[in-house]
Amino acid sequence: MRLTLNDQIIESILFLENKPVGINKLKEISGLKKEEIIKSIDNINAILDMVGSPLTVIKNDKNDFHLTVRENLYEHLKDYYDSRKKIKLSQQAIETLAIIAYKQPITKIEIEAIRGVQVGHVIKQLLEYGLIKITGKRNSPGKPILYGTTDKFLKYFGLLSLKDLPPIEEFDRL
Amino acid sequence: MRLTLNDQIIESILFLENKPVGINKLKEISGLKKEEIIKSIDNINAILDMVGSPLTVIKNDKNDFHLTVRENLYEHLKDYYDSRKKIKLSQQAIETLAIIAYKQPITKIEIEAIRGVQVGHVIKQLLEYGLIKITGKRNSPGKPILYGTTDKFLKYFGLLSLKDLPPIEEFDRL
Amino acid sequence: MEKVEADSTKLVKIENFEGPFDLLLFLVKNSKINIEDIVISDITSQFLSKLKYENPLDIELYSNFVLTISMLLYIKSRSLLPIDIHLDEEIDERTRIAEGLIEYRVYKKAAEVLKNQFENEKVLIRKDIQLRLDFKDDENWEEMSIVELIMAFSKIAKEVDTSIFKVLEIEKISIDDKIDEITDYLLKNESIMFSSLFTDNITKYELIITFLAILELVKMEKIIILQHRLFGDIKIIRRRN
Repeated sequence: MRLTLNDQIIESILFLENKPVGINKLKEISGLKKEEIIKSIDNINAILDMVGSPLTVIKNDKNDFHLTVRENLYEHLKDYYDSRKKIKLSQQAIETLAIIAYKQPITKIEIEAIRGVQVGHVIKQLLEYGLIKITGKRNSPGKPILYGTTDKFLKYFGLLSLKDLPPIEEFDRL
Repeated sequence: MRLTLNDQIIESILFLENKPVGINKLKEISGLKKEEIIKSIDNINAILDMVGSPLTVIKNDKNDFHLTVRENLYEHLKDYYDSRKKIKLSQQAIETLAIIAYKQPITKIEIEAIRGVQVGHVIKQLLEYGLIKITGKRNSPGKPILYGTTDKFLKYFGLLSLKDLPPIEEFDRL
Repeated sequence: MEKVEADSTKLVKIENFEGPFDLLLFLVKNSKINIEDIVISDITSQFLSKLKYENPLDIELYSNFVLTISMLLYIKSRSLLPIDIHLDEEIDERTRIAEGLIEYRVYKKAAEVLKNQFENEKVLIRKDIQLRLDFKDDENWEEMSIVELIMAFSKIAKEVDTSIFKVLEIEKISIDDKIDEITDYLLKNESIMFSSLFTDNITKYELIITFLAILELVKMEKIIILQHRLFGDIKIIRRRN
């Protein structure tokens, strides 16, 4: 049981990207069809399983794929590679982050309207942690800066993509 | 033929580091002995070969190990990943970059002293391309800004690490 | 931060509802309590008595409180005004605050879920890539003109000049010998570095012979001189045809 050239190309892309890759991007880079890509990923995972590889491709139902280390190795490597441990998120920070995650792109003023407090220093901290980034400027008077989440945010929260955030409606009913 | 836990840990480290890793670092993180690590790497490569994986562990001339994509896949991927094609550097820029590469961290004034011309706009361009970055400030009057090369620089010029730059003495004689 | 949360929920106790935002939200959302039934001074005095024992002063808690109180006051003052003088934008303002609070409640819940995820997810962070592919260095070499070659040579010649006295022996090597030597080397090897042709103890005579040999080989179209685009290094390869 060996990988085909298609499989090799797909696995290479996942290896090189170092983040979850959507099906469209895989199509674009590889030139393969969606069905071929899905088939390749099944094949890659079957072979990775077979040889006991520490790597595996995880996927969500939106067809985003991520080549990553299996969870059973977490215990052996977490001291070195769970860099999230260095980050301390205050209640303020996590609430602000939640608002940005769900409402991005969003301005500081808009966040403050929801939270009811100033969030300048929290935004600065989140920017420093690399969890949010400036995504542009709103085309309105004063051209306020727009914020959005980063790939690092997804990585740190174990999300393949923003589509994997729990639907906000779920919280509405509570 | 399957990977042992040791093999899995070594492969995971190489995957997570995503660059050449020295034997001492592998020892430190894995807690394994040198012979065990060498054995694991042989095993990993044998299995990667067996299944036709696009990945392989190569050893560079510093004896660092690097989990990377096999060369035969370059031609399928280079259109997308060869970022050099998108950057055009002038002779001026290349010379300035070479000076920064070899003498980093270095200030603008020091570069100008070597090149004999003003390099402000070249530095700006190299910063924009992401080939150099500000690495700090020299602790001398005026606190001049220090420049150094980036990871993108290494990638762009196909160097595994700064240690792989040709020794400057080679050019001294020219 | 956990501490602040716990404190602020105990901040105000009226009916069955605790915490300034939650209380306010409840009022606005469900209208179960009439704003007129709330004695704001009760809340403030509760808070102020609490503050006395609070050391050092928790600014975050304090500012949240002030904000809440001012909102309550705002809503209360609006409610005291005769309805028919309400302007549209004032209603909008009131609705806006109310909506903000409802929204806040939702995101506070989302934040809890995210926090859980952050704390419990087993994520090993792979470092960002230094290199995507090990590019072949071939593309970095470009052909060099004779003029550039001579300039490179003159730099070497200047250096050798200073050490010329070291070597006094008579040279017997000819240009043809040197041509043969280089050609022979290039038949066995891919390339030769320009600098390696000019070793430290080279004599001026041999230097000139070597250089003339290279020029001759270029003229004979036997070799190509390449220079590294970045590092300026010069190498010689055999012309294949």
